[in-house]
Amino acid sequence: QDAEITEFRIGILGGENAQDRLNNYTCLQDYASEALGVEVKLFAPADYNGVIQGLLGGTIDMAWLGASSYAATYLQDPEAVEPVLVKQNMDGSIGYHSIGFARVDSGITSLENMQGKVFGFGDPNSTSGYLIPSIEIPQATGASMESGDYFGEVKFTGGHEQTIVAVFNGDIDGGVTWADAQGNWEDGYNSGALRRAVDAGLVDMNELVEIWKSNVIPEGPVVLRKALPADVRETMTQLVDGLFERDQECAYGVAAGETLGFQPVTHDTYLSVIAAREAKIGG
Amino acid sequence: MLHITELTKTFNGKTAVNKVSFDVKQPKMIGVIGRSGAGKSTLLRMLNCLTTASTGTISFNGEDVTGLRGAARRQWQSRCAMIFQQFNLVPRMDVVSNVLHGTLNRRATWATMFNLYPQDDIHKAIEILDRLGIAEQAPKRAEALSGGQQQRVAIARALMQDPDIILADEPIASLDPMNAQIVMDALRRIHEEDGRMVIANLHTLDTARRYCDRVIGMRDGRVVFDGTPDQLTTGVARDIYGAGADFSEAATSTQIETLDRPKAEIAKTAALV
Amino acid sequence: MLHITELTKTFNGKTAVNKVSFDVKQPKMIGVIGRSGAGKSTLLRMLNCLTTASTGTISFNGEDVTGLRGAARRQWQSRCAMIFQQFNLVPRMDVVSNVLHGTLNRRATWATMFNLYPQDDIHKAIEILDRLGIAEQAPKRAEALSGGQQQRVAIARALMQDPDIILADEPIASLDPMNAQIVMDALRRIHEEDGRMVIANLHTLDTARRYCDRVIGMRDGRVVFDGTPDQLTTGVARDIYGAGADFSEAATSTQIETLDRPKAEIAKTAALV
Amino acid sequence: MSTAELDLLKSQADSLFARKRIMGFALPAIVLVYFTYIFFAFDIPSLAQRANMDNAVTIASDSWSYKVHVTRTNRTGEIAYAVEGERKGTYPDGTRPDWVTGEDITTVTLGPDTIVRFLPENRTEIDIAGFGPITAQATGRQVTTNLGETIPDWINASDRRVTITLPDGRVTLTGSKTEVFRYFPGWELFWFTLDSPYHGHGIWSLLTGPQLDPQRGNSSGAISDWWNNPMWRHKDIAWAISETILMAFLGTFGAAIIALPLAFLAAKRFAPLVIIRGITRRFFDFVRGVDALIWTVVLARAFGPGPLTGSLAILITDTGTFGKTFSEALENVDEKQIEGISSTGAKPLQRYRFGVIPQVVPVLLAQVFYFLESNTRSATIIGAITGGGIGLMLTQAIQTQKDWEEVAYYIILIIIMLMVMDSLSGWLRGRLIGRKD
Amino acid sequence: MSDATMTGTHTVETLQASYMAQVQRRRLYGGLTLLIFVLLMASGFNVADDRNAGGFWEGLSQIGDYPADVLSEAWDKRADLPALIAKFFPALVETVNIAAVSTLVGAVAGLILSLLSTRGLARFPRLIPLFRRIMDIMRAIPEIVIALVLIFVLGGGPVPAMIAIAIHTAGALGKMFSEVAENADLKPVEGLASTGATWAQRMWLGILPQVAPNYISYSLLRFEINIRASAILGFVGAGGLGYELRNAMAWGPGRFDEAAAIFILLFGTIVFFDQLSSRYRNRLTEGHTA
Ligand SMILES: Nc1ncnc2c1ncn2[C@@H]1O[C@H](COP(=O)(O)OP(=O)(O)OP(=O)(O)O)[C@@H](O)[C@H]1O
Ligand SMILES: Nc1ncnc2c1ncn2[C@@H]1O[C@H](COP(=O)(O)OP(=O)(O)OP(=O)(O)O)[C@@H](O)[C@H]1O
Ligand SMILES: [Mg+2]
Ligand SMILES: [Mg+2]
Repeated sequence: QDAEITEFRIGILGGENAQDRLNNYTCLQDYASEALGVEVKLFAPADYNGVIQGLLGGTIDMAWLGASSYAATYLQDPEAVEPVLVKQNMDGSIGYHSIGFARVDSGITSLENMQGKVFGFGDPNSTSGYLIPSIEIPQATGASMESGDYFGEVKFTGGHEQTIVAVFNGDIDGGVTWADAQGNWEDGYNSGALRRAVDAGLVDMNELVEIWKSNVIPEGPVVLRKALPADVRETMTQLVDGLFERDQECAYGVAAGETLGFQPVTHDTYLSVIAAREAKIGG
Repeated sequence: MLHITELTKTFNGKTAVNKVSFDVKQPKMIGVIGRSGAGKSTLLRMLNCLTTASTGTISFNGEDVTGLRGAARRQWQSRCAMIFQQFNLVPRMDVVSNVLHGTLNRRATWATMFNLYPQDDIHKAIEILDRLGIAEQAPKRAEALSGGQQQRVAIARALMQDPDIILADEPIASLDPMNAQIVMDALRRIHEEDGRMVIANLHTLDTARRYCDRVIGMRDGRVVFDGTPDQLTTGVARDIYGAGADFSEAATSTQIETLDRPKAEIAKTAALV
Repeated sequence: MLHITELTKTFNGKTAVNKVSFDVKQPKMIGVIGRSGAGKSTLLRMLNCLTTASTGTISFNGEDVTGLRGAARRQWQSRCAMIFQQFNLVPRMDVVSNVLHGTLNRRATWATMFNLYPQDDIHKAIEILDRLGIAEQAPKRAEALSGGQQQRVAIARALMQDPDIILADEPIASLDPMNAQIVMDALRRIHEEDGRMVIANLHTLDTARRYCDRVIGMRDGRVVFDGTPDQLTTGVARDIYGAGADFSEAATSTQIETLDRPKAEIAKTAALV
Repeated sequence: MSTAELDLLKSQADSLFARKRIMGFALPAIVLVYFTYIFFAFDIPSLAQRANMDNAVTIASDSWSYKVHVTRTNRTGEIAYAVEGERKGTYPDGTRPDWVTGEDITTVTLGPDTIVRFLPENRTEIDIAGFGPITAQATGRQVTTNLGETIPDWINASDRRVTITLPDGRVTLTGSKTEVFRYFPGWELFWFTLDSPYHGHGIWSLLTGPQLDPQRGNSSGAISDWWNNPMWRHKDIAWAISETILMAFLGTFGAAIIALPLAFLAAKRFAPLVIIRGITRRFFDFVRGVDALIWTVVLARAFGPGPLTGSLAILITDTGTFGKTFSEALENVDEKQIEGISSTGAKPLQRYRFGVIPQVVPVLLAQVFYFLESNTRSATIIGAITGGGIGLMLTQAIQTQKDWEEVAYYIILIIIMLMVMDSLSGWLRGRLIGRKD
Repeated sequence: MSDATMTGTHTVETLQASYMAQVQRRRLYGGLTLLIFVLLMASGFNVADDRNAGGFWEGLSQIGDYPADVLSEAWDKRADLPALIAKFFPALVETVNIAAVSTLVGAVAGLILSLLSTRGLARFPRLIPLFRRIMDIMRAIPEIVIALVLIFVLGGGPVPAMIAIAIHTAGALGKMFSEVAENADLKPVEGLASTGATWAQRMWLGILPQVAPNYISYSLLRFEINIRASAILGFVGAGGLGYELRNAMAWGPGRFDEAAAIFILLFGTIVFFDQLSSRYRNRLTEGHTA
């Protein structure tokens, strides 16, 4: 198992302009190739599934996954990857929320008002954009998420950005996305997809209203492929762990926002999410 | 009626028709002769407004035709039908439709696109075909017909236009002698029975002599002869065709040697060579 | 030399060549005549092993050729060149390459794949072309040549094979009289100068009479005449072609009427009609 | 002809035309019925409501303009200046745009008749000609303004957030920050970012002017700074485009190389065995039918994201397409040439080489070059799925929906790329077909 | 005849020499072309391999993994397949509809553009270059670009995809159509012109009957291409079968049976229309030459 590696491949999850993502990771790329002594490559597939498939197929060695994506990887092949680190929020927590929202002028203020309306998920592999709401919302409404059951129609928009824009444009009546739920609604909270959309000038939070909030969701883990040599995994874990202390700017880019850095995490943190995902498969 | 003054056409510096002037007072049958490149086709195409004249005027019953554009030009074209050497029918369409194309100018564009021709027109087309002896061919595709039949369809289309003038550009040049005679007979009959003016470009002297009331001879774009067939002597013919190696009337005249011409005339023609 | 015994070819029950036997003792120029469908082409194709015989044998210098397969057959084909009515050249390749195809059997496959021919062969090809009077065409594409030139390229390819026998299947049928003469002259000259056996299918009686030492007449797959051109009387010709409405020698014989044949012979041919 | 016969002919003609009319109307009628069905199936009636013309305006204006943000963080009072509000476009310390003036009170000129003043203690004053001054005070999460009950529709105000949209820019006020941005036409920083010494210099002054950077010569430095421009990333885009072309190139030619021998197996006259022919043909149908889209997905698992996956997806699909068309071309070869070659005693390979190849090569090359161009287009799309090339950059730029000028830039580059490939393949086709073997 | 060569300007030797020179040149160019091509292929492959996450040789052995996962799950749940196929059938109909409408619209637009940009037929001969450029640009823009931009403006659904494909189709067919129209016989057009027919009448009656078989044949080919395009656009967000496929695949195990059902539908449809159009096209073009 401790074979030599000839290159190290980091996969980057969707959510931003592909090139921006790659740029944010170039500092990590440099540190890693210095630490490992081999070439390090970055890949930004078009969607979550691209990264998952890469990890399963052994073509990607490391990635920062969402909780649900980790669950998907684990369920397809428990031996493929292991979680090593998780991002720590500014308040020291390692969780975030799925936020349901709608347009103010639609008159919708809660899930009750959404009955018969069009509801939008993001990417099917997103924890906050699909998995958690698809489990917690039925608990709240007492009905399934099938189109026509409680909601008039349930769609996948493809991603967080698309959901936000679709709701803002009125293409769908309500949708879910992620946020840390700290700070102010009018700013789009401190971090998350809404905040980014506001910063980009895409939406005006005055037009939007929060209609639902999930329980806290654990942040997704940084995972390494189990088949990697132990020393490589060790080196990379230490490198990412110490990234905040070493280069705050770089950590900001890699973590996509303000962070206190990364802290170790184990598989157990995600048992509930995996159970949730497994339940979805069963259902 | 038809009044042509100093009509000239220049193609990129090359003058194809050069200051041609003539008058037609009554509907006559006029033959235009001249060797290849003399400008016969160009002259007819200008009359039909398929080609615009460079300078000079064509006027018909006092109306100037030369400068017409758009709808007015198409209106004029519908009054002055044209028959081509290669028939220029729509080969994949049936004969009646081809004849009915003579009414295109009168009917609304959208109606013709959906074949909405009035029943009267359809019946008239059949009658015209019958007059030309090809009514049985009516439902066939034009391409299925022999050359002579196709040319008669073209004449039928021209008649369908109910034109004041019929222009015919070497109508028999691609036909065998038998069919050539039928087609020329038809043109002559139309002229005589309907009293329409017919202007026909002809390749061969003897056809012109036999069928026309008046013959215009062209050479290098100019009119070099204008008179009755009788005035068309051997000397004049030499003039028109250019007395030279490249003119062999005998060769062309065999085309209609089946015509029942007086033997004397044949001899005369042969003497030309 | 060439010894053919009871050679028969049956295509799905239809007998194209029927028990043909003949002997050739010395390299002669032999003409095979017969009307369309007589089996001439099939006979030649069997000689070249392009078609396998149904029964019967062909032997050359004591070696049985009929049963050959694989490399041995190709070896035989290279010794017995074939010239086709439609030339069967590769039109997109240049003339010299086409001639060099005559050496394919002798050269290693891999080298020819990349058009790598020895320089000697190339020089020889050009010499052969020169001998046939078309050396200037050497670098041109075959398709750019006239029919007569193409046929001479085909002959050059045959010569390049340095064959014992040259088979020619109606080599002049698609040529005009002028070119036909050139091609037949070339074949005759090759026969005389190189002493190669030439067997040519010919459409026209007079060509066979004029160029061949021996004429074989076929009808419905059988040999019905085998003798010198002199023995080929009118009666025999009627026999070969089937004295009937569908045989008009005059029509075919005009093909080479430009040949400087004795007038008497022309008269004789004409009499046949 | 008797009148009776003539009448018969007339009635026949009438019915002929009746038939033709029915035919003439039937087709448009069918199409019309189909379009009516589509009209409702595609829900066209509500399209007008769903269509968001603001977005259209955003695209139209954003694609040829840029904005410069002036942001005051209320907590610290710091004021930042950045093109597009991006880090990479931040003005270096101590510099700012020339339409921002003032020391204690920062004055932002927002077009000819609007002035925004950042006053101390998180107060902001906006002076709009013909409307009057608006003053706003941020305290905690609250924004208090002097706006009355009736506000125009270009202002969106709540007690937490106020947005004022003006022709030349926009002002956004929240408790935590005050942000002003102003639009300018053009693609700012297209050549050099603000931190490059060459920013703001024209090509003429770069070539003839004094050396701007002591370390580097003007032209090499300028080229390197342009090439590595972090805002527009010309280098990455060039890479992406070449990756896309590479996918098309490898896929097309790889497929042609594989398909050629297989096509012989599928052509009747070269593969005597019906079974082999049938198997090869079904194989071609299968790989073609599965389609590049599905191949991309399947291959992405085995090979991971990147241009190789895209190439292979194109390669596999086109092997089917080429196999089919090549074998058709092979079926139509002229027997005479092959026979001519055979008669000389040529070996089988030689027969193919000289009897078949010269005939089919022009047809095949024409086909291959035609596909090279259309595969460049496919590679753009496949790249968007499998993660490579200009296609991915474009789709991501569109999906994040903010940098429309980058989208416009990519689109222009893609169109140029495809038009170049189109004429290149057309030119090569002409040359190679005209070439002798 | 041999005299002719002797008196010719070339002797055999000079001919031989010049031909040898030509052969050398051809070998050189041929060799160079081959070398360059091989180099391009090899280095291109290496670059692609290098920039890909997984290598070619490692990946080769795993090529069956994904299909195996999908198929085994689909096999386990094979009883559900018919129901799933029925479930996704409407999506398939949408995909085919997008292709059909865009082919129809594109073909009509292409027809008009082609007539406007063909020499001898054009209504406004001076504008021919303009119409040609328009077609070039329409052809060059990939569907995905227009589709994504339109999704932003019009919202999701089939309409953006339809417009995007129709624009590309109009450009592509316009070019092919005008190549056909260029070879059309102009005599009927002139005949019609001489009767005073309008431009529309001349085109409709004089040109269309000639070119229709070829046009229909090209349009059928395009329809088949457009089905594939419409599926792909769905994959990037324009609805239809592609959208369903992406969701099923993105979710992974648990929905592989859905993915398999969609695969089957897509594969069946493409093969069906492929066979249909190639059969019908053969008949059209054969009927034309006959
Ligand atoms: N469209 C054109 N463009 C340029 N030159 C033309 C054109 N049409 C005719 N010409 C030239 O004008 C001259 C007269 O041509 P025209 O066709 O009128 O002669 P013609 O008497 O009808 O001859 P023919 O017996 O060959 O039909 C010729 O030299 C011809 O080359
Ligand atoms: N490959 C084949 N399959 C079936 N029948 C064939 C084949 N080749 C020739 N035949 C038949 O064999 C008979 C003799 O044909 P062959 O071509 O030898 O005649 P030919 O004397 O060369 O006639 P022609 O002057 O037309 O070339 C003809 O009836 C022909 O139809
Ligand atoms: Mg003329
Ligand atoms: Mg024969």
